[in-house]
Amino acid sequence: GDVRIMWYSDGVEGEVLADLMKRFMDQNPDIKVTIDNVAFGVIKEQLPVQLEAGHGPDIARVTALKDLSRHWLDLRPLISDAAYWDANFGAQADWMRPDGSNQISGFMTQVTLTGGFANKTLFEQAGVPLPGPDATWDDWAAASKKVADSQQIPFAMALDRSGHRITAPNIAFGANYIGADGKPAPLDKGAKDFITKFVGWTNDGVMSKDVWVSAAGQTYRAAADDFINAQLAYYYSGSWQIPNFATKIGNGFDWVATGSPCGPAACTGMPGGAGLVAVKYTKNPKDVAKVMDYLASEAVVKEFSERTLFIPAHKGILDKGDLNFKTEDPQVKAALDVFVKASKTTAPAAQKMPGWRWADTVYGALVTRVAQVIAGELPLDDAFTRIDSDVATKVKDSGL
Amino acid sequence: MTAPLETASKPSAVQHLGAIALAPVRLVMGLIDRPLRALQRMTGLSGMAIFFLAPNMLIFGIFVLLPLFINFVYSTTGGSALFLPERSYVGADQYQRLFDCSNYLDPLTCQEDAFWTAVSNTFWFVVLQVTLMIGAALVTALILNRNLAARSFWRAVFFFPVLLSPVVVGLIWRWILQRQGLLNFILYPFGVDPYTWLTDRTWSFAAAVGVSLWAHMGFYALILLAGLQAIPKDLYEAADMDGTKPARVFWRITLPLLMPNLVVVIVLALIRSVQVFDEVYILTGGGPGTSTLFITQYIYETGFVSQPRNPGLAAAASILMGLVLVVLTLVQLGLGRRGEKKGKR
Amino acid sequence: MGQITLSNVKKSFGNIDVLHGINLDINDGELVVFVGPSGCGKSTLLRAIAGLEKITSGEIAIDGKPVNDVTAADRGLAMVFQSYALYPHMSVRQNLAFGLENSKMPKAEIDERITEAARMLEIEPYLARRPGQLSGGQRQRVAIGRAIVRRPVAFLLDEPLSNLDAELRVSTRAELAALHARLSSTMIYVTHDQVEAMTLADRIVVLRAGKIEQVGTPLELYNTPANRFVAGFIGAPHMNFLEGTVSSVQSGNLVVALADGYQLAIPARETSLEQGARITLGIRPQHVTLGSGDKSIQAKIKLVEALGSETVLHTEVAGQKFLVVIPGQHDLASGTDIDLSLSSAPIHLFDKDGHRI
Amino acid sequence: MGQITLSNVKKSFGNIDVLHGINLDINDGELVVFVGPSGCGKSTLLRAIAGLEKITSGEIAIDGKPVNDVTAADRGLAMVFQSYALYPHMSVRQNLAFGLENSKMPKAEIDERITEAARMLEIEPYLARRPGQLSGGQRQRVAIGRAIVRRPVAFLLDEPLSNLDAELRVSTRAELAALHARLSSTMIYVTHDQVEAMTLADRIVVLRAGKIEQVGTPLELYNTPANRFVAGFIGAPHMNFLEGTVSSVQSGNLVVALADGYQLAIPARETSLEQGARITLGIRPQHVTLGSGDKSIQAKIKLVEALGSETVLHTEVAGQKFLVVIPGQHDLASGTDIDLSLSSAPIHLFDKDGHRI
Amino acid sequence: MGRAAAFILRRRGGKGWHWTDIVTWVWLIGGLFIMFGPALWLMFSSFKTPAALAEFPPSILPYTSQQVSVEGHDKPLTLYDVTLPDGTTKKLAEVRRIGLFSQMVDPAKPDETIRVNINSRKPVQELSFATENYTGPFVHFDFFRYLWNSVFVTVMATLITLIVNSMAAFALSKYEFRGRSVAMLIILATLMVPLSVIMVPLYSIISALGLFNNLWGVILPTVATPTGVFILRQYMLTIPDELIDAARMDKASEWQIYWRIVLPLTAPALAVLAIFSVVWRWNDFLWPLIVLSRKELYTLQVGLSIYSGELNVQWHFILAMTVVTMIPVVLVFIFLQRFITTGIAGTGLK
Ligand SMILES: Nc1ncnc2c1ncn2[C@@H]1O[C@H](COP(=O)(O)OP(=O)(O)OP(=O)(O)O)[C@@H](O)[C@H]1O
Ligand SMILES: Nc1ncnc2c1ncn2[C@@H]1O[C@H](COP(=O)(O)OP(=O)(O)OP(=O)(O)O)[C@@H](O)[C@H]1O
Ligand SMILES: [Mg+2]
Ligand SMILES: [Mg+2]
Repeated sequence: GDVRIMWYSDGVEGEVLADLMKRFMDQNPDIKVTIDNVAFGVIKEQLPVQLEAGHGPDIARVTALKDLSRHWLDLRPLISDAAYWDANFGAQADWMRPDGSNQISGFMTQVTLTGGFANKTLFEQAGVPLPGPDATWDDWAAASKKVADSQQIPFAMALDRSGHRITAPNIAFGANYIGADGKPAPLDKGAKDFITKFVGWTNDGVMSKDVWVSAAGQTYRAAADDFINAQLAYYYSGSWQIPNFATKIGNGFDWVATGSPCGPAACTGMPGGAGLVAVKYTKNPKDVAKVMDYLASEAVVKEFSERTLFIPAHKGILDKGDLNFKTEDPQVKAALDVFVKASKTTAPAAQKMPGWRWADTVYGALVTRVAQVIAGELPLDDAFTRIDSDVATKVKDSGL
Repeated sequence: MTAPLETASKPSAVQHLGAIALAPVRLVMGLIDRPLRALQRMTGLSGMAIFFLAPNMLIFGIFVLLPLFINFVYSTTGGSALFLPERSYVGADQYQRLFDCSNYLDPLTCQEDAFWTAVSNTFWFVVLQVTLMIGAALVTALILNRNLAARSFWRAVFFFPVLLSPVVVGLIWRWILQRQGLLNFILYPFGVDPYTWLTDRTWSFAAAVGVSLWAHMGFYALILLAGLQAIPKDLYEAADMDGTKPARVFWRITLPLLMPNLVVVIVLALIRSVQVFDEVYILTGGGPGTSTLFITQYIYETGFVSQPRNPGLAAAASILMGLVLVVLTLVQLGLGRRGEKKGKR
Repeated sequence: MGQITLSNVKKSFGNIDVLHGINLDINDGELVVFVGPSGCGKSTLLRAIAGLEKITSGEIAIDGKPVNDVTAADRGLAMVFQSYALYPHMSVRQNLAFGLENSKMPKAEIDERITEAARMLEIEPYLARRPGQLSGGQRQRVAIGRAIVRRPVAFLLDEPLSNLDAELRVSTRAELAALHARLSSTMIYVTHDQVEAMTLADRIVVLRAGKIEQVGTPLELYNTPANRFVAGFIGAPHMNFLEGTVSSVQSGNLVVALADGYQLAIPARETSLEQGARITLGIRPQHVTLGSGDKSIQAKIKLVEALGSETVLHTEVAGQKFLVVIPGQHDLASGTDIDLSLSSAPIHLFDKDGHRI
Repeated sequence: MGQITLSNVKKSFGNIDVLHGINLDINDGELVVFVGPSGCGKSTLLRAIAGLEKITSGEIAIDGKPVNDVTAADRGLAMVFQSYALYPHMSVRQNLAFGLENSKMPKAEIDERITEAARMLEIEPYLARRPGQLSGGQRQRVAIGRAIVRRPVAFLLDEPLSNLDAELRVSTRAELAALHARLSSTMIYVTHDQVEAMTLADRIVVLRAGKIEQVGTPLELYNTPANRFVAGFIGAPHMNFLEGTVSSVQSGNLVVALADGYQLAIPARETSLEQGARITLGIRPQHVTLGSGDKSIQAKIKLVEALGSETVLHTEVAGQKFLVVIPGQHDLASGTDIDLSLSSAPIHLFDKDGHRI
Repeated sequence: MGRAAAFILRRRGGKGWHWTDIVTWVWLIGGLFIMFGPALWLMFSSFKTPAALAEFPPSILPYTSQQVSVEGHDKPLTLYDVTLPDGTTKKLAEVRRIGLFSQMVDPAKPDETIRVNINSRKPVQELSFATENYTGPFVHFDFFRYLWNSVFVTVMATLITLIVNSMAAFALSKYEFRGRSVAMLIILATLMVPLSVIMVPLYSIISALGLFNNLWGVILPTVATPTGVFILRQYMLTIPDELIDAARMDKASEWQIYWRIVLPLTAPALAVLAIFSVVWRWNDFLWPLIVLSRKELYTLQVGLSIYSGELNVQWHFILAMTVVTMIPVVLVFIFLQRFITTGIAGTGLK
């Protein structure tokens, strides 16, 4: 029968998938797979509407995995080898299933991890050594500042305008958003500490203010372009930037991935990523399971990851460590290796976030309010109370 | 009297094509005529009025009015579910929440501080943008209406931005205005230091106004241009004979007779500036801080982006916005009605 | 101050030639009437003088200064448009005031002039109305009013009285004449009304298909039309034309044979007519009397039109149409034969090209 | 087929009353001319009959059927608008064809009718042009053409010839008369032209300020006007009125004293006039002759207008304006005193309310 | 030349520069830069590689570094202008860069490597058009299918819009009937509703009508645009009622009056609305995105949107496709704008 996949792309992954599916259809002539390429906006805003109406594709690549989990199909009875799935994708299975079930909804096409990038050339030119793997946020701030001062660049560091991004250092500083009842807890000391420090940095000109003030509300803004143009010494973003840097920086300068700087509590990045899930409104669950089985098979996952430069979620592949990313740029390989390594040291608090229902709620409140503080519209203390009350209201609104 | 046979309006190739294309239309129109004549006999002129109005109203009712009504129902419900049956009735709670303020002049004292910030930003935006828009569109239309060489080229120049999608508009201007953008690049040789236009509250607001002006001015200019064409030429001749200065011709002849079309422009400009979103969202994202956060962005974020969504609150905000617009438009039309009557021959 | 000179003025719309080289001198303070058949170019010429229509070639000069490149607004003339061209969005009062306000006239004087013009044109009751709420004749009067309040150096009036009733037309005509006398401004006046043309004009210009046929005082044109066209055009009902051939030329006398053998002796001026030449006799309907006599012809009545003060007989003379106007009311039946006497009629002679002999 | 009955038709625009109860029967095939001063409601009445203007009260019936609620398109009339109202986006030919296409006439017949009308109105050369490219008179002819190609049961013509030159006017008038005779369709004709009214009309309706003053045949109105208004309105130039008082009433004779003591004896019909009653004498300018005699008065010439075929003397008699029309051209200077003889003049008498005695 | 200049610089009336002439030309030239400049820049930018797009400061024209093939190296090398320590400048090709220094060769003497500080070299730029921005999408997506869908939606929606709106506008401008002001008011009131607000209810209605994943589901909700009714109605108000009277006397039915008299005389406003409708429908994005979730049904704008990912937007493709998709609307504009200048309604009257 027909299987439709709703897919968005940040880079070449759409073409790779199309390639793989062509191969699949050659092997399974009875199944016709159609890939509906869409903008990420469609996945984020329109797919929920469709799903609630009981429409939707058969398979979709989604990031709001937990939020929409009640629409996912349980593949467990349909796939050929549930044990293989549990073994290799079990770590993230909880991110995409309704709380309290053991459903297999799908698998992560890619896991991402937040982390930093340094402009090695700038550091060299400034004669400042790159801080080591265990360097703290303060170390990086100090080093970058030196570089910025000597190289006359506008800002030393930047951190994407995103609640997800800022949560990584928050956790490193000991934050825990999750209350005892599983609902959001008020901001704790760890979070407040880092946010205070962060706001201080933006005021001092260490941290780029532009990216945070250049939007209102929860809008995502990245500082990647500044990094690409050598306007930043240090940029905290995530693994997904690697292909982007590879094409846009070229050999303009040397850059390195540094993993996540440490805080008092941990040295951790934030995991995330997109998952491929089956939708329960499908008319051909069997065929869907076949497609999913194929895409989740070790060889396919490996090929997919190698060609897209994505970090796979597949435990077996990661453990083997024989990924051979298809790139000629040694910097890319090195960077990917850094992230693959870092993914193994992610703090448990960070690991829990993607599977936590209220994560986006907290992220949203954080971004909105911290940005207002940086823009000078709100005192920091007010922001903390506002964040707490915003989150509380949302929880109340949802009627749960 | 020997007037030669008509050669002045020899049909051009385009007209020929047009005639061929029109032939089937003629036929169809002719065919419908007979039943419609019967209808007209039966119902009289007012019946025909209803007939002409009906198709529009039908489509309109189904695809605009009905959703609007549903939207109102939304505003009385709570929860994050998108579809009505799954939502709970909360009465006027959402409205109450929007109006929960201890001091209406200071948005930060409100429960929904973002809403009130957006309201005040939108207000100033509308005031500024609409005045400038009407002025600019009018000047452009007047100039394009002159006997210029290469008229179509100039028209295209001013209309061109309208062809661009808001996303592209926002993008181009962000690239122009950002710290290392084209503008700073161009200004640098003139001794202007690179400036971060978009992270300065005043400048980014001005940019939001300017860019939306840039993007939509051609639209209004075109409406006015068509309106200018409808003014009988002999009135200008009469004014010329009366020794009227161009400025006075404009104020006393052009403007009053343009009134029906000017009303369109004023009303549409007003409504669309209240609804401003896409290009500004791409351009400034509402920043810096919340200085260019407008109502539609608030509605969009509340209803679609934030987790969990709050469609009820978004609907309530949109209903409030609609109400304000209705009032404003009625005022406009009240003023315009006089003009309309005036324009009649 | 109001002398207008046209030198070889030509005008075409696309490839339609409308004016074929007009030469005309209009003196300061003169009242010139343009007459001519519908579509002959009167309005176009007026608009060209006004500066509303760019002429194709030639020159227009006002007071000796060429004005080809001067805009209408700067020529300082006033015009009554054939189509009125009233400002639809202004009240009658505003329509009248508009031109005056342009020249920054004090309000009191504007009011005074409007009051005067409104009284003169009998439009006082409508001053507050919009043109759309007026009758055709009322609109036309507003159009006239708009021109006269301006008191310009020259007026251009394009059939300004065509939609007025007889009484109003007479009075307005008289007012215009008085105005002309008082302001001594030049006036160019287009009309189709014979009475208007004859009574108002200092000189009449007869146009035909974009060319001037004759220029002269009204009685000059009436009594000595330069050609058959002018003869037929001036005078209502139009002059009768009888085609004939010269059958004998005696000193001081010309005998003309009409179509069916009638012979008519005409006292002729010195003439170079040959015997047998084709000739046209022109006789005005008013100069024919009933009754047989010296120079009489027989006619058959085709139609009788009683106008009250006079009776128009449509007759046939020698197979040609022949109009007779006799004063008073007469009980004549169509179909009867009557005798017409030409003894007191001045007879106009035209050669075969239509030129006056 | 074309009988139109108006019963107590009233029309107001807002609070402006325009028609005050019009009662009129127009017979099938009749040609009725509406005359009246500018703004008296002629066009409004015509538009009401056409169905373009909703009447405020009263009833309009065509062929006995009330048509108050019938739309203009279904009344089957044709109209020539005072403002022409040509379709600006259509060529002249299309303007003419439009009405015929609406009644699904075969193409060949449409062409034939257009050709005929165009020939008749002399607009063949302009068939391909748009109205905007025509002269005023040409537009007016197209407007007439648009009505006549339709051959409707009734024509409504609102000053259809006002912008045509004299010659064309005469010929078009004749064509209209012929058309009327041929189609025997009802015609309602509004005009300000005396000659048109007198020659075309079966009956003339004189309107004044929204009321009918008199209805009758042209000569009826001319010879026995019902009141001073009609008397003044019919006939050009208008009738002279002399105010006076009855100074003595003798059997068969009435002596009237004019303002400055003149005494005028008038043969009077049976009359109930008292001595001392205020009275108006009406004398048509054409009925006055020069020279002293039986009934003569003295006049002072104020202005002489030479029309060619006749001369109009504006004089003053007993301090009142007095017009005299004498045939031919005369060399009279204004300011001279002349004697006028009224011996052959029919004298109309009107009482102080203006009613005919 | 002189005549051409005189033609182009035609001025009001006769001789001399009137102030309005000056304003006109200032406005036009200013407009050329401000209105057209950015658009032109967009056009050039669509030929830039992703790297060049992200480059600061931006260039106006699409430049890339010049490459040379040098003997002994498999791949072409990038050419640089190098300031040598002795102050002379030379064109050298870069073999590789190590840290702050780069190894360079003179293409003429490929054997000799020179060590150069990276700050004293500058890439040699040349004009180059990245046509792959244009060709790429043709490979990625089913361009002609999307084009057809777009054309279908645009043409149908525009036609229906014009007909339905002009009929309504006719009724609202030329008839007196009960409920007229109410109808007008409703239409105006709904002008105020942004689509995003009624999206969810509208979506329910579309699904209920079975128009989901159907091009008509995109077309229908847009055709009763209040804007169109409003524009047309206001324009029709300026058409003299007397022409309609004349048509009624000519036995025209109301339908004929509508389409033979009123429609042609509304041509300028119809042209305006047609242009708008085409632009709107062609650029429509949000709504088709919701209704059309299958790629066979995608319109160009929806197809184009696939380059917007979560974390990365492939602007080079988007710009190139924006330019491509703009071509038809520009043509439509150029064709239709001529009808805007045909205002003749008044000329049929005296
Ligand atoms: N729309 C209107 N509103 C108010 N008054 C009007 C309107 N239309 C016409 N009138 C008035 O009604 C009266 C009659 O107008 P109508 O057009 O019938 O006159 P008419 O007899 O045709 O005059 P004319 O000979 O000048 O054409 C006029 O006094 C005019 O001012
Ligand atoms: N815009 C135009 N295009 C083409 N021909 C035109 C145009 N305007 C006028 N004409 C023609 O020029 C000629 C002269 O027109 P004009 O208006 O001057 O005539 P007129 O003498 O005023 O006639 P009328 O007495 O009918 O008003 C006419 O034959 C007319 O058809
Ligand atoms: Mg004319
Ligand atoms: Mg009238």
